[in-house]
Amino acid sequence: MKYASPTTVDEARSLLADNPGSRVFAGATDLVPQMRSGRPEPSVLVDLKRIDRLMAVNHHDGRWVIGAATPTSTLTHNPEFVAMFPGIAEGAGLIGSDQIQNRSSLGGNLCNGSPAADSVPAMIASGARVVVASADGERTVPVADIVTGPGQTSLAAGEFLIEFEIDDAPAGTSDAYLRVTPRTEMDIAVVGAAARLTLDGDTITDACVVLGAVAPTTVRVPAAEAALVGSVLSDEVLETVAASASAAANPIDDKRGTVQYRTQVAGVLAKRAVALAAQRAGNGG
Amino acid sequence: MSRTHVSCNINGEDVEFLTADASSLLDALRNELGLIGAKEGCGTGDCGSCSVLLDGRLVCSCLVMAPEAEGRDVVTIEGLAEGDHLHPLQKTFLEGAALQCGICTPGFLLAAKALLDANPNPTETEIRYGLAGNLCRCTGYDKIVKAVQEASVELRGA
Amino acid sequence: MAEHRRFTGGEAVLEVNGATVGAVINELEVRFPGLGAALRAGSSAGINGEIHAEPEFVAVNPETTIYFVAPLAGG
Amino acid sequence: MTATENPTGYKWIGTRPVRHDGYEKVVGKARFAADLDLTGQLYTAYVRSPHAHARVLSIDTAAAEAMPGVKAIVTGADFPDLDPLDPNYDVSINVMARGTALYHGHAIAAVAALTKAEARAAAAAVAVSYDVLPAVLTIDEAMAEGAPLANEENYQKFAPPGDPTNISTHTPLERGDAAEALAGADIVIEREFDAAHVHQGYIEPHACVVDAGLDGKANVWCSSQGHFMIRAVTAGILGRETSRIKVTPAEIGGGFGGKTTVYLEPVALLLSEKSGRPVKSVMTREEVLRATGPAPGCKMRVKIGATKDGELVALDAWMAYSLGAFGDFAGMVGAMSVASYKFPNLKLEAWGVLTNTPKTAAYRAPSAPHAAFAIESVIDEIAIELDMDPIDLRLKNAAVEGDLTAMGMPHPRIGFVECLEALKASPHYQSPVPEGASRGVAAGFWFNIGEQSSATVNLNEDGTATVLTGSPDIGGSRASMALMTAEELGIDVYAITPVVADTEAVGFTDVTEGSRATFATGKAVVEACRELIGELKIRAATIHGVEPDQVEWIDGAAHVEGKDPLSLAQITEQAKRTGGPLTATASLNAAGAGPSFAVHCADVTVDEETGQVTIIRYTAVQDAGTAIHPSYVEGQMQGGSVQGIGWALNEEYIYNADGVMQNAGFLDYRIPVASDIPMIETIIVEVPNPSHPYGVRGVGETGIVPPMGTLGNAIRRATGVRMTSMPMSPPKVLARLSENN
Repeated sequence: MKYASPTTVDEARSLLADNPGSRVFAGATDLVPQMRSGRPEPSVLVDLKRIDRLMAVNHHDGRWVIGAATPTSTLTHNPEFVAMFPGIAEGAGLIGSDQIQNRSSLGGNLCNGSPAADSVPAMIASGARVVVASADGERTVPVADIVTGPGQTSLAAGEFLIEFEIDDAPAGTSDAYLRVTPRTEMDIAVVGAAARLTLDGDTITDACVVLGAVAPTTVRVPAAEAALVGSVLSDEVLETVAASASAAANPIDDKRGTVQYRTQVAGVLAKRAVALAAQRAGNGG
Repeated sequence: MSRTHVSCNINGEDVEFLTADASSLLDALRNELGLIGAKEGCGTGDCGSCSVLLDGRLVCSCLVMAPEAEGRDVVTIEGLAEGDHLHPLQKTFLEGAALQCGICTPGFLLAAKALLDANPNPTETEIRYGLAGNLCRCTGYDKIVKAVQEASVELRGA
Repeated sequence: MAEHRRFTGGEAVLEVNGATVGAVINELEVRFPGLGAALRAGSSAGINGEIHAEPEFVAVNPETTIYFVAPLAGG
Repeated sequence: MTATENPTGYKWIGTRPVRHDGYEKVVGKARFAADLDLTGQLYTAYVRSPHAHARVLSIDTAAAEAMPGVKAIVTGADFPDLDPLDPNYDVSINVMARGTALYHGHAIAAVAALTKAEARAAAAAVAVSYDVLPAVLTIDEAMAEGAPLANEENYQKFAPPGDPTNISTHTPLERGDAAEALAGADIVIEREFDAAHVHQGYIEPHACVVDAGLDGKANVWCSSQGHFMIRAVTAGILGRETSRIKVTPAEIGGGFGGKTTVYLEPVALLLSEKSGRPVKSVMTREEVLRATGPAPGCKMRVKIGATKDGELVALDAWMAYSLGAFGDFAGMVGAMSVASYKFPNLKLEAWGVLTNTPKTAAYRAPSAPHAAFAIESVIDEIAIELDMDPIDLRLKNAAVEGDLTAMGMPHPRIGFVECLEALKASPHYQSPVPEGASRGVAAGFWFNIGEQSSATVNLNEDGTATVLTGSPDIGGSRASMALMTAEELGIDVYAITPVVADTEAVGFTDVTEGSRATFATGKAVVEACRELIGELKIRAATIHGVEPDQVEWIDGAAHVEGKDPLSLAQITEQAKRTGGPLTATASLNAAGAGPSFAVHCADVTVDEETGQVTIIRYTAVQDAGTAIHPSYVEGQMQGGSVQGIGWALNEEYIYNADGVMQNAGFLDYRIPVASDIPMIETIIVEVPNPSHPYGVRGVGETGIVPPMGTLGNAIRRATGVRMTSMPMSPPKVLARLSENN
C-alpha cells in the first residue's frame, strides 16, 4: 500500500483514476479499524487533508461551505455554526471521543455509509448538499442521495466529496439531533433522530424529521412532518410524531439493539427532537 | 512494501524517520523512534491509550497513518515534562493516586492537557466528557477526575 | 465438599482419626475408596477459620473440624 | 471520605506517599511487556478457529512457510501430549488446539515472521480443514437431555468414573430443612436470574517476549499476575525443567484475574526454539476478547423465606455457571460465596457447565458477583414487601464471627455489621433521595486468600533498604510493601526501594490474586524486617560492647541505655566490621486471609421511555482490616465498583447462533467511560484481621460484588420492575417496563 497526499482536487482525481483499488480518506477513523478487521488494503491511500478546499469552513452569501475532510471538532467549536445549526453540531459532536472528533469529518461520516452516522440525519433535515468531484468536473447532489444502503453510496469509482453546502436557516428555524446509546460517549447510535422546524409564532410552517439507525439508510418521516406542518405543538401532535416515527422505522436485530427497542425508541427520540427543535426555534432559531 | 521518509517535529525536536506507508503513527513512534509511552490498547481508536497531540490536537495515534506526520508537530507523553520539571498534571496524578496499573496514564495525561488547554476551568461533567475517549479499567475514574481538577487549579494559579 | 458425598454414600459429616489432614485423608481412602484421591486432586481445607490450600501436613487434634472446600483462586 | 488517619498510632501505615513506581509511569518510561524489544526478534500471528466447535481434519502450513519473512510455524502437533490428569492439561489445550477446536477463536497454529504484516499474511495462508461439530452455547443447551458434548474430554470432577458430560462440578449443600422453613415462612420470594459472559477488560493486551537461548535456557519477559506461575505452567505444558526457564516480570497493565493463566508464552517459546531467534508476541484487542478468559455467565433460581419481622429463615437456590469449553471450580466457589447472612436453613445446588465459548478465567471475586446479584435482589424484594429499611433488614441477618458460611465453616472475625452501620451513618444514606431518583443498597463478600510468598529485604550501605518480592504490582502493592518496611524498620518510606524481582532473584511466590499481595507478601516482608531488626540489635550490641538483649529498636535506631542511639545508617555503614551485609529473607504459605465485606449504595434515575439508567450518586463501604495505603484501598474499591457497574449495566459477550462473538472490540464491548460514572465515594471500615501483623484484609476482590444488586435494587425502586438479567441494558430495561405496563 502506498500513501499519497495530493494538494489539489485535480491531483487527487488523477491519483484515483490512475490507481485501480485506490481509496480516499480523511480522518481514517473508520478506515483503520476496517483494515485491521481484515478488509483488503487499498493500492493507494489518498489523504485528502492537504487539499485546502477540503479543509476550509466558509460562511458567505447566505450559505455555509464546509470542506468534506474538515475535522468535526472545527465545526463544533464554531459558535456561529453551532448557533445556527445546533442539531447538525450535536450530530457531528457525537462522533466518538475528542480524539475522534479531531479527525472525523462530515465527508467520512457520510461516505462510510452507515445508517447510524450521527451527522447525517440533521444534515438531511437542513437540506444540505454536497459537491462531488467526478471524473470530468464537479456535481452537486443532496446529502440524502449519497447513501444507498449499508456501506453503499451512489458515488462512482474515482469520485470523492469536496465540500458540503448548507443554506442559512430561515428566521424562526432550528434543529436538533438526539441519539440513544448504552454509554454516554464512545458509542454508535442505536437510534438517532433529527428534527428541523420553522415556526411562525406558535405555528409550525415547515418540518423535517429524519431517523438514523432504524433502517438500511436514514429515513425521513413524512407522516410526522405532515402532522407538524400547520400545527401548534401539543402532546397530541408529539404522540402522532412518535407513532409515525415508530411506523417508519424498519430496523434489524443486531449487537447494538433489537427491532422492538429501536422501533419503540425511534418514536421517543423523534418526539423529543421535535420538541427540542421547536423550543429552539421558538427562542428565535 | 512502500516506504516513506518523514520529517517532523516530535516533542520539540526535528526528527526524521523512514516508515512503511501502511504503518500507523503509533507503530512509527514505538518501533522507529523508541517512544514507547503511547500504548496500543485496541488499535481502533476506542481506548485512547495511544493519544498524542498532532499540531496541538488530541488524536489517537493508532488511527493516524505515519506518513501523515510529515511537517507536523507531535507531542507524546515523553514531551509533557520540561526536563526534570513535571507538568502539573503529572504531579497531581502522582500525588492523587490517579494511576494504578499505569497503562492508560500517558493517554489520560495528554487528553487532560488538551482539555485544560482548551478549557482551563472545566466542570466535573466537562472533565468526564473530555476524557471519555480514554478507557481506564483500574481506577473507576474518580481519582483521575480529581487530579485533573487539582491541576486545573494549579495551572490557573500559576 | 458436597461432591465427595458420592463416595461416602451421602454422608456429609464423618468422624475420622488422624494427627494431620493427610492422615485423615488416608483413613478416608481406606473407608471410601476413591475419596482420598479426589480430595487430594483438588480441595482445600478449612481448619479453625483458616483455609489451607495444600493441607496435607496441617496438624489436627480430636476436637478439630476439617471443612473440605473447593480450591479458591481470585481475581 | 478518607480513612481515619493513623488510628492506631502508626507512623507510616495509613499514610499516602507517592508510589515508588509512579514517576516512570507518568513520564511514559515504564516498560510493559509490549514495550520490550530484543535484537532480531520475530513477530507472531495466530490462526484461530472460525468455528465454535469443529474437528481439525488437517493443517497445511507449506504455503505459509514459503512466504517472505516466515521463520517458524507451530501447531498442536509441536506440543507434547500431557496426561489428562496433569494439572496443566486443559491450559495446554487452550493455548493450542489438538485435533478439536473448542470455541470460536481457539488457537490452531501460530506463525513467527520478520514483521507483523508478514506474520499476518502467512497466518492467513495456513490451510485448515474442519469438520464442524454441533456447538453448545448456553447453560440450557448444555444441561438438556441428550445434549451434544462441548468437550468430549470432560469428565465430571469428583464423580465416580462414568461417561463424559457437560457438567464439570455439581455441588449440593444443605443445612437445616429449607423446604419446611419456607413452608412456614411469612413471606417467600422467588426469582430467576441470568447473566452473560463478561471480560476483565484490562487495557493492556497479553504480550510477551521470549528468547529460547542457544544453551537451552529460555528467557521470558511478560506481563502477568504471577511470573512464577508463567514459569511453572510454561514448563509444565512443554515438558521442560522449570529451572531452564527464567521469567522477568514487566509492568502489568491490568489483570483483575485475567492474567492468572498462560496463553502466549509456551507458543512463543516453541517458535523461538524453531526459529533460533527471539519472538515477540502481542495479542490484538480482538484476540483478547475472543480467546482469553471471560468470567462465566450464569443462570440462577433463588427462593428466600422470611418472617414478618424480617428474619431470613431459609434460602433455596439453584445456580449454574457457564465455564466455557473447560471444566473448573466456578460453580463450587459460587456456592461457597453464599456467606453474608445467617440463613439457619439452606439448600443450594450449584453446577459448573461446559459450553463452546472461551475458557473462563478468574475475574475479581470469581463467581461471587453472580450469586450476590441474585440473592441481594431477592432480599431487596423482601425489604420492599415488609416495608423495612434495606440496611436494617441486612443488619438483622448479617453474619458475624462464628456464623456459618454455606460450606459450613464458621466465619472468623469479620466486619459486615460494621460496614452496614457505616453506610447507614454515611452522608449519602443520611441525605434524602433526590427528586426523581431512587436508591438501592446491596452487599458483597469475598474470602480472600493467602498462599505462598517470599520477600528479601536488603539493607544498603547508606541505610536505605531494597525490598524484593515476587508479587507483580497490579494496583499499588509496591507502595504497600514500602510502607510496611518503613513502619517495621523505622526509616523513611522513600528510603525504601520496592522491587518486583524475577524468578531467579527472589523466592517462589504465588500469583497476585484473591487480594493476597498486601496480606501474604506483606506478611513475608514484615517477617524479613523483624529478622533484620534482630540482626541490627546484634550489630548494635557489638558496636557498643553490650549484650543484644540490652538493645531496643525504636523508631529506626538502636537504643542502649546510657549510649547515643545508633541509627540504621550508622549500623549499615559499619556492616563489614560487625559481621557483613545485612539481609533477610522470609518465605511463607499464609493462612488466615481475612474475608472482606462491602456494602454499596446508589442513587439512579431511569428514563422510562428509553430504558437508560443514570447513576447520580454512588458510595462504596468496605472492610479493609487495616488500610496500609488508603489511596490505593480507595482505588481498589472505586475500580471494583465501576467494573461491577459496567457488568451490571452494559457489558456482555454477544454471540450469534454459531457461537461467534459479535462485539469483539472496545467499541461494542462497552466498559464504562468517565462520563458514565459519578464520583465513587468511599468509606473504609477497619476491622483488623487477627491473622496479619497490621490487620490487613485484602481489598481487591470484594468491591466488584455489590454493584449488580445495588443497581438492580435501585432500578426496582425507581420503576417497580425487578431486573433479573444482566446486563440491565436499555433494551432489557425498556422491555421489562413495557411488559409491566
